[in-house]
Amino acid sequence: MNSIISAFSKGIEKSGIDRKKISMPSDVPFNPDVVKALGVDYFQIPRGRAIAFGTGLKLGNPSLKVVPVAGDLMTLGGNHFVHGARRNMELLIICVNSFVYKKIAGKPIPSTQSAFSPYSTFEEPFNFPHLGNSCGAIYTARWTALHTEELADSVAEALHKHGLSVIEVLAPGPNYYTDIDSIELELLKFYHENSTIKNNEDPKNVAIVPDEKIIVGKFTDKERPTFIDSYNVQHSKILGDKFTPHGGKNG
Amino acid sequence: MAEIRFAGYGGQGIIRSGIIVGRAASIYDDKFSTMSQSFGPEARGGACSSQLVVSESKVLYPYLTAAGILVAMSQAGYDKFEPELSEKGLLLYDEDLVKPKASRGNITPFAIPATRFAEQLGKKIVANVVILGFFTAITKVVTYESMKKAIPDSVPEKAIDLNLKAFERGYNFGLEVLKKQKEPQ
Amino acid sequence: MKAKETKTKEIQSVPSKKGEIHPMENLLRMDRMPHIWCPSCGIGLAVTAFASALEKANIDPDKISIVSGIGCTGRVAGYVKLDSFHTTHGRPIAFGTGIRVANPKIKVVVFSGDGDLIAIGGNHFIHAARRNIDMLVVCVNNFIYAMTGGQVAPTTPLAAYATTSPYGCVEPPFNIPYIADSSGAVYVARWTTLHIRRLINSLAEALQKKGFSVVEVISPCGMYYSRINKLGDGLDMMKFYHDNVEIRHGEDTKNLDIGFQTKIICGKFVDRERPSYMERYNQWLSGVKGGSRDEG
Amino acid sequence: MKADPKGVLTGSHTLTGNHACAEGAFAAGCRFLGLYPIVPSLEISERFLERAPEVGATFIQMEDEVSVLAAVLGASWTGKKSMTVTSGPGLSLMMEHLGLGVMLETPCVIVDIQRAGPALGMPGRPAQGDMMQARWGSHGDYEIIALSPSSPQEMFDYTIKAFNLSERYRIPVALMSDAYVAHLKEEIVIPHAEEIEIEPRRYYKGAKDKYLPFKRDKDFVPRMVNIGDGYKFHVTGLTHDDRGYPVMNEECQEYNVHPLVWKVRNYVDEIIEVQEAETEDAEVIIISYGATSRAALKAMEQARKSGIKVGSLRLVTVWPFPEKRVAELAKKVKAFVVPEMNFGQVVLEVERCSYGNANVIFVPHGENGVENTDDLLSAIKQAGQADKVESVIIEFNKGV
Amino acid sequence: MKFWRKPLDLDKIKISCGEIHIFKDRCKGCAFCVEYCPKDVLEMSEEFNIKGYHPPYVKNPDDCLECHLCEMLCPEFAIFVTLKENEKPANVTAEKGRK
Amino acid sequence: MKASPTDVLTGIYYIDGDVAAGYGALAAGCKLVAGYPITPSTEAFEAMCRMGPQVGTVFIQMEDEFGSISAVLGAVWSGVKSMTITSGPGYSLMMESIGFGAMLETPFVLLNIQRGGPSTGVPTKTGQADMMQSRWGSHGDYELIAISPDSPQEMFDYTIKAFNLAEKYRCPVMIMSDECVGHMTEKVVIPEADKIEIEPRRFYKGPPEKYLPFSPDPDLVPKIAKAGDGLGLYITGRVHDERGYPVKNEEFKAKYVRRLVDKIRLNKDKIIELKEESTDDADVVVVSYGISSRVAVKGVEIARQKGIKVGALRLVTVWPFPDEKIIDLAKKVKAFVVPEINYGQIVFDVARCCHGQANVVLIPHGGAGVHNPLDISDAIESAAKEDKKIEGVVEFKTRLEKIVFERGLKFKE
Repeated sequence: MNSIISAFSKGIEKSGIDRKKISMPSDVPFNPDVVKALGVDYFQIPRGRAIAFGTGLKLGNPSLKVVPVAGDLMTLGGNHFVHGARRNMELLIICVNSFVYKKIAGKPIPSTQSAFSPYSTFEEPFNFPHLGNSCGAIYTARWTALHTEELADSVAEALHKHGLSVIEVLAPGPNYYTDIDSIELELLKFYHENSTIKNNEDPKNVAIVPDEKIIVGKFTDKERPTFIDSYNVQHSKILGDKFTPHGGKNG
Repeated sequence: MAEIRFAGYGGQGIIRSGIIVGRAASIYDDKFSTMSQSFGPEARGGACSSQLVVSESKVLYPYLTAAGILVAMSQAGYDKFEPELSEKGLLLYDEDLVKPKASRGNITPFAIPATRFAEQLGKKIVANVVILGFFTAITKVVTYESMKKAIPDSVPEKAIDLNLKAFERGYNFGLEVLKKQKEPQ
Repeated sequence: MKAKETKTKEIQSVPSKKGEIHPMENLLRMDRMPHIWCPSCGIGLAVTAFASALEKANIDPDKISIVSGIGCTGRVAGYVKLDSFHTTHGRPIAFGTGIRVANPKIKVVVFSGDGDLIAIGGNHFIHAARRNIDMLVVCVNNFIYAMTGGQVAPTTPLAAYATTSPYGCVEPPFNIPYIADSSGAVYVARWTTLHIRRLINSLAEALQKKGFSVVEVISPCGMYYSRINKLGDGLDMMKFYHDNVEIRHGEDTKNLDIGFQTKIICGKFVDRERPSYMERYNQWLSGVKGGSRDEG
Repeated sequence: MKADPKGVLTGSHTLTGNHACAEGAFAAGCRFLGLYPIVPSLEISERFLERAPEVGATFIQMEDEVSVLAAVLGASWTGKKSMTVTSGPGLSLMMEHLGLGVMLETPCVIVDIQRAGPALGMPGRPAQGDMMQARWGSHGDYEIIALSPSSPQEMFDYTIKAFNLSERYRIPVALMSDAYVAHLKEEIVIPHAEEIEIEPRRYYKGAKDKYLPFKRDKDFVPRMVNIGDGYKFHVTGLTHDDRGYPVMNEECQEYNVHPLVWKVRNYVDEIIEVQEAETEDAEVIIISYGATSRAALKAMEQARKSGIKVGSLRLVTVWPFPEKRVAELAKKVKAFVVPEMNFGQVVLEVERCSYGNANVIFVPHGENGVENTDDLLSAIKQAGQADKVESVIIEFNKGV
Repeated sequence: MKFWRKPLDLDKIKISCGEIHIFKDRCKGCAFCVEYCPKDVLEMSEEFNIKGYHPPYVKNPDDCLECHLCEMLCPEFAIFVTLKENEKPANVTAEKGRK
Repeated sequence: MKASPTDVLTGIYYIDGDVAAGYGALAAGCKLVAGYPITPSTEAFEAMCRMGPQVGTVFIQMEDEFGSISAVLGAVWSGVKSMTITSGPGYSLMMESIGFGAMLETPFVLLNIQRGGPSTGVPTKTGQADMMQSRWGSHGDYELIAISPDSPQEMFDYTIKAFNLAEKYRCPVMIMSDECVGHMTEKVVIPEADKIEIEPRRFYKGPPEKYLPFSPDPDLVPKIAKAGDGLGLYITGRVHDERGYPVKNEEFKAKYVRRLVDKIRLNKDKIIELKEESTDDADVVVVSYGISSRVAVKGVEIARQKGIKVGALRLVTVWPFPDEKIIDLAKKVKAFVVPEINYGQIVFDVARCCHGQANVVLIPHGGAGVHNPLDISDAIESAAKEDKKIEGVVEFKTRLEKIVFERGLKFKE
């Protein structure tokens, strides 16, 4: 988790965006000191609601950069994710994907502490970038927690995108309101060793399959009008002068 | 105090009828009026009715205790609400859509081919306004002038003329009916 | 109303004169007719298609359970004479999952609308597809929330009007087959209510499929969607389907977006095999204890 | 009916409250668990999953708590006794389907391991802040049964009781435990299967085409059938008549919903279980439930030693609330002392049912740990000294 | 039925002939059956049914070929088709093609 | 502070309660409305969608009720006033986030147009059975404010009041209306903007490094901030200290969660609004709220004609409950009669505060309609005649109950 945060911080640095304008609604508990170091506004939200909360933040004040961090996003918050992507709300979603895989590249992997994963052991996980892409996300990428440089670049790039961007980060993470105890280095290393970078791969093909290497990289990068843009355009068209545009691309 | 029920099926503008009369009464006639609606889940074709209480003082009980006037635009509406019409009540109905039973008590029935008139005017949808004209002439719960002011508030701008025409048609027909009724006596 | 000029007033119909009943009646709850759907609504057609498909697929009606949510289409469960559940808004898939997992002998059919399944139930939809729960989802898409009076739905095309988008919809709609495909559904098809024979065939095929099957049925809403958008009534919508539908089997699901009054691509898009939830479950179970359950 | 031996792990075991709950469920015949993991209820699911294959039970981990309860209701209609386990935030998400369960009169058990709230609160820390929520949390009118165990043995026993009540009255039953009891490890004794009484499901047995899903017996409880048995029934969350068909008018609302309340309110005497200790001569009675009743008993002993006549009334069934018993006792005693791990919930009921005959002293308990009886003892002393009945709840506050 | 080319065994082909049953009070007047009947057998009437809609009536009962499309396209389950016992030889109807 | 003239749609209208509430929210300066359509509250959301863009209020129809309320919470923390609109089933879904809002001391307004329940119940008809839910529906301990208007004009007025209370006490405020009021169309007068008093948000204005998001003022309410001001907010739904940092200590919990309930309990007198009528010399007092209170007046009139001394107490704010008022009245009157469109909710609180000094009669009603005024007058009459003290709530047997259960229900709608 710490490596993600430092990569994220580096990403903000690279993007040149004012930290004060960044809000992070998250269902992952962050240490207050970490937040202080990041210099952002942080909200710990009930599980799964980070994106919906972020939607409110962004709509209330379009000049904010909202970065929802989602721990077990794809369970409780799946709906907010697909709809956020459809609307193209301008959010950068960091999805910390920490579910327990049984096998990767044919090898059993060290298990995390929790006996539960967000999915039962015999279930197949989502192909997350593909799902995001199919709902309309304009930027999808996947990295592991050890691809810090790439992750930072991705964050910097995505922070400048107008629309819903999603970066999936594979990392052992906390679930269920428990605290972060330690990061299992072993697992991290394992992820790193068993992944291969394939930028611009069709998201259709990047499912995490038990016997194959994890494909990481940037998969989608396109343009679409954001919710606020189309809101303004459509209402100006119909209402004309009666309508005052709301926010706009950069607030 | 007048307690009025408009009954028909969804899509006939039953609720809008209630709103128009209520608006005429409370905004232009300066009385108190409360309109409440009841409808089934279906948008069209379901039983639909609106209840309107017009009073000189604040309306406390928002529903009808005994309907004094029933405006029936469907057989189902008539069958359902005729029994609650008070003995001295007035019954207004569309003669093509409602086949009334033998009248009871001192209920006075008044018939109008509202839907047919509306179809003649070009739009079946204004049948309710035709019947509102008829209603105004017969019941005098609201004044003709107030109704003429209330209708344009409640319909899209393009349709104002047609609606006013429909209203006149119903109103005049109502006056005729009243005249005819008086003649034999 | 399409009253044509004719002198004939007497209706030359032969209603049940030989004691015959409508062929659907043994599958429908006739004591609840007439149903609540508006004139020229397409949901009745979807029900007809489903009932016909049930006969065609030759499935024991006792072993089918139909679950609906809230909304116009949500009422389907109440009219079909099967073990039927009218549940809460958005949750029929979750409810059906419980039925299916607890008793794998029951085939679950979820019959509901776009707002129910894709808006509030979106999460259950994608997760059930991912798990590949063995059920057939019939999603009747009329582009709007009709039961509550015409609010914008996640399927309402861009710039279309609805009561909660009084100046035109600002959100792009979902491409339901695409999202079903990307979440892992094994059978995905889309038809309009006009393509009734193909719809029946497709539903019959999907009923026999093992795994999460989705059939999207584009249906006219003659009361709200077409009225607010000035598209005429249900019949005009049907005519529109007639003129603007293109059938392309096996089309890549990403090309299936529907715009406002644009071409609609219909067909069967996905038909694949994936181990279903119960298969994986049993596999896991056999690994644990040796014994395995029967897959219904 | 006796329990199915397959699920009964007869013998003496040392188990946590959570594990005992899972064993109780198996013994009661529960064969379906819908779950979504949440601290501090995890161990119940873990135990259930571990033992499910040998017992022949099924489970599913759903995507959220909303769908969990939906799945449990669906499973219950297939004939399997079903339950779910959760904690505060999860229970909040289940509120919608709690209402559906009531409306469809579907037997199921919801185990809530309470933790400190509101919102995320303090995961893993015990509290009793969901008591009112269990009773009033869903929209619309209904009655519900809630039990509150105070030890692992009771977790086992009352899980079985919860299932029995659930089948008997066709109603969701909440087992309101807390993180303290859930994680407490004690010895429990699981009897032989034939010693465990199980309430069978009340099935309809008549002609298939005559089945009416909501035709009530004399005790207002309708009979059930299973999906797939060919009854072709329809049920709906809308207000419905005996056939299960929606009828949406005032009369049917009365016809449908009033019995939902009656079927519990008219049978409170059968449902309610309280445990009394030394109430005969008591001047002060501690009313408690769940984990706090352990402290209550301890405080009672200590107070008795120092010469105060204290008794204890322990609510096993918190809902329906034992109005009559509290009213009777109120006439005999000076005061009730109510320790709760919240800021005043069940104490309001005690106040209501004492009809101005006794003081009600509320002790927001648990700030110093559940087993600490200091506050409670001081409150009892204070209660013993009062000479007139106050018209409000007296809140015990250390500072004062 | 109109044939592109007269089949050789035309006199042997028998065309099924349907009888249409309408529950007029179920009808909500959507006109799907009228619009999509391949043989224009049906037409909307002027009469109001109990709900105030114009139901269809069978204008050309002899043209029905028992294709069941009206039955399938009726959202109200208000119309269905049965097979008439006397099947007509094809050549009788061959002349009466769709206009 | 006065309302902004651009937000206020001054004029005389003939609109229903839903729409009036929507206009009220706009007048109160609500700048974001997030909703999900549910009968019978849709008209309010539709009205705001229609008028919102013209007064600079953004609307968004979220994917579900979880989304709506989360977006509202987010919007509040971004610095704007915000509300959501729902009805029974949607309200149940929002329970988790209502507790979250209370924990974060987020000022927002929720309009609940109650309908017949439980579950899907009777969507198009009225009910008052979510009253206890509004107080107790979320897990854990919290307090909030609930208001119950009884006419479209009040829907307008009290929506503004709701926003003002929310800002003043930094807590969720529920407008617990019902279908009958929501769909009741009456004349509504919207005054000029300078006649509308608006409570400004209590923003923190000191130096950023000194800001403590949960450090209370003397009235126990802390100052609020907004995201993006460089305050480095750390806001969590866990039990937190003044800084907002999570704590794991029971004592802290006692201190901070306690303040959540105390800030309402101790400010009760300022929050509660009641309407009393001839309670001074009354033998029987009718306690009611929302639409029932309007219908009750009719019953009271009938009872008065029979010479019974009957007063009426209307709870405009239902939560916090006016304990003291009932305790005082209980000493003076013979009985309370409580008509509610449910099978007993608020009546239990009335009974609680009576302390056995007055009898309590509940007139139940399952919903899908309002009380028959004759039931109310009969209940008043029999309560006035009763000389015995009765423990517990007496349930009055209504005409409807007799009809339904004595004649039996026919299987036809």
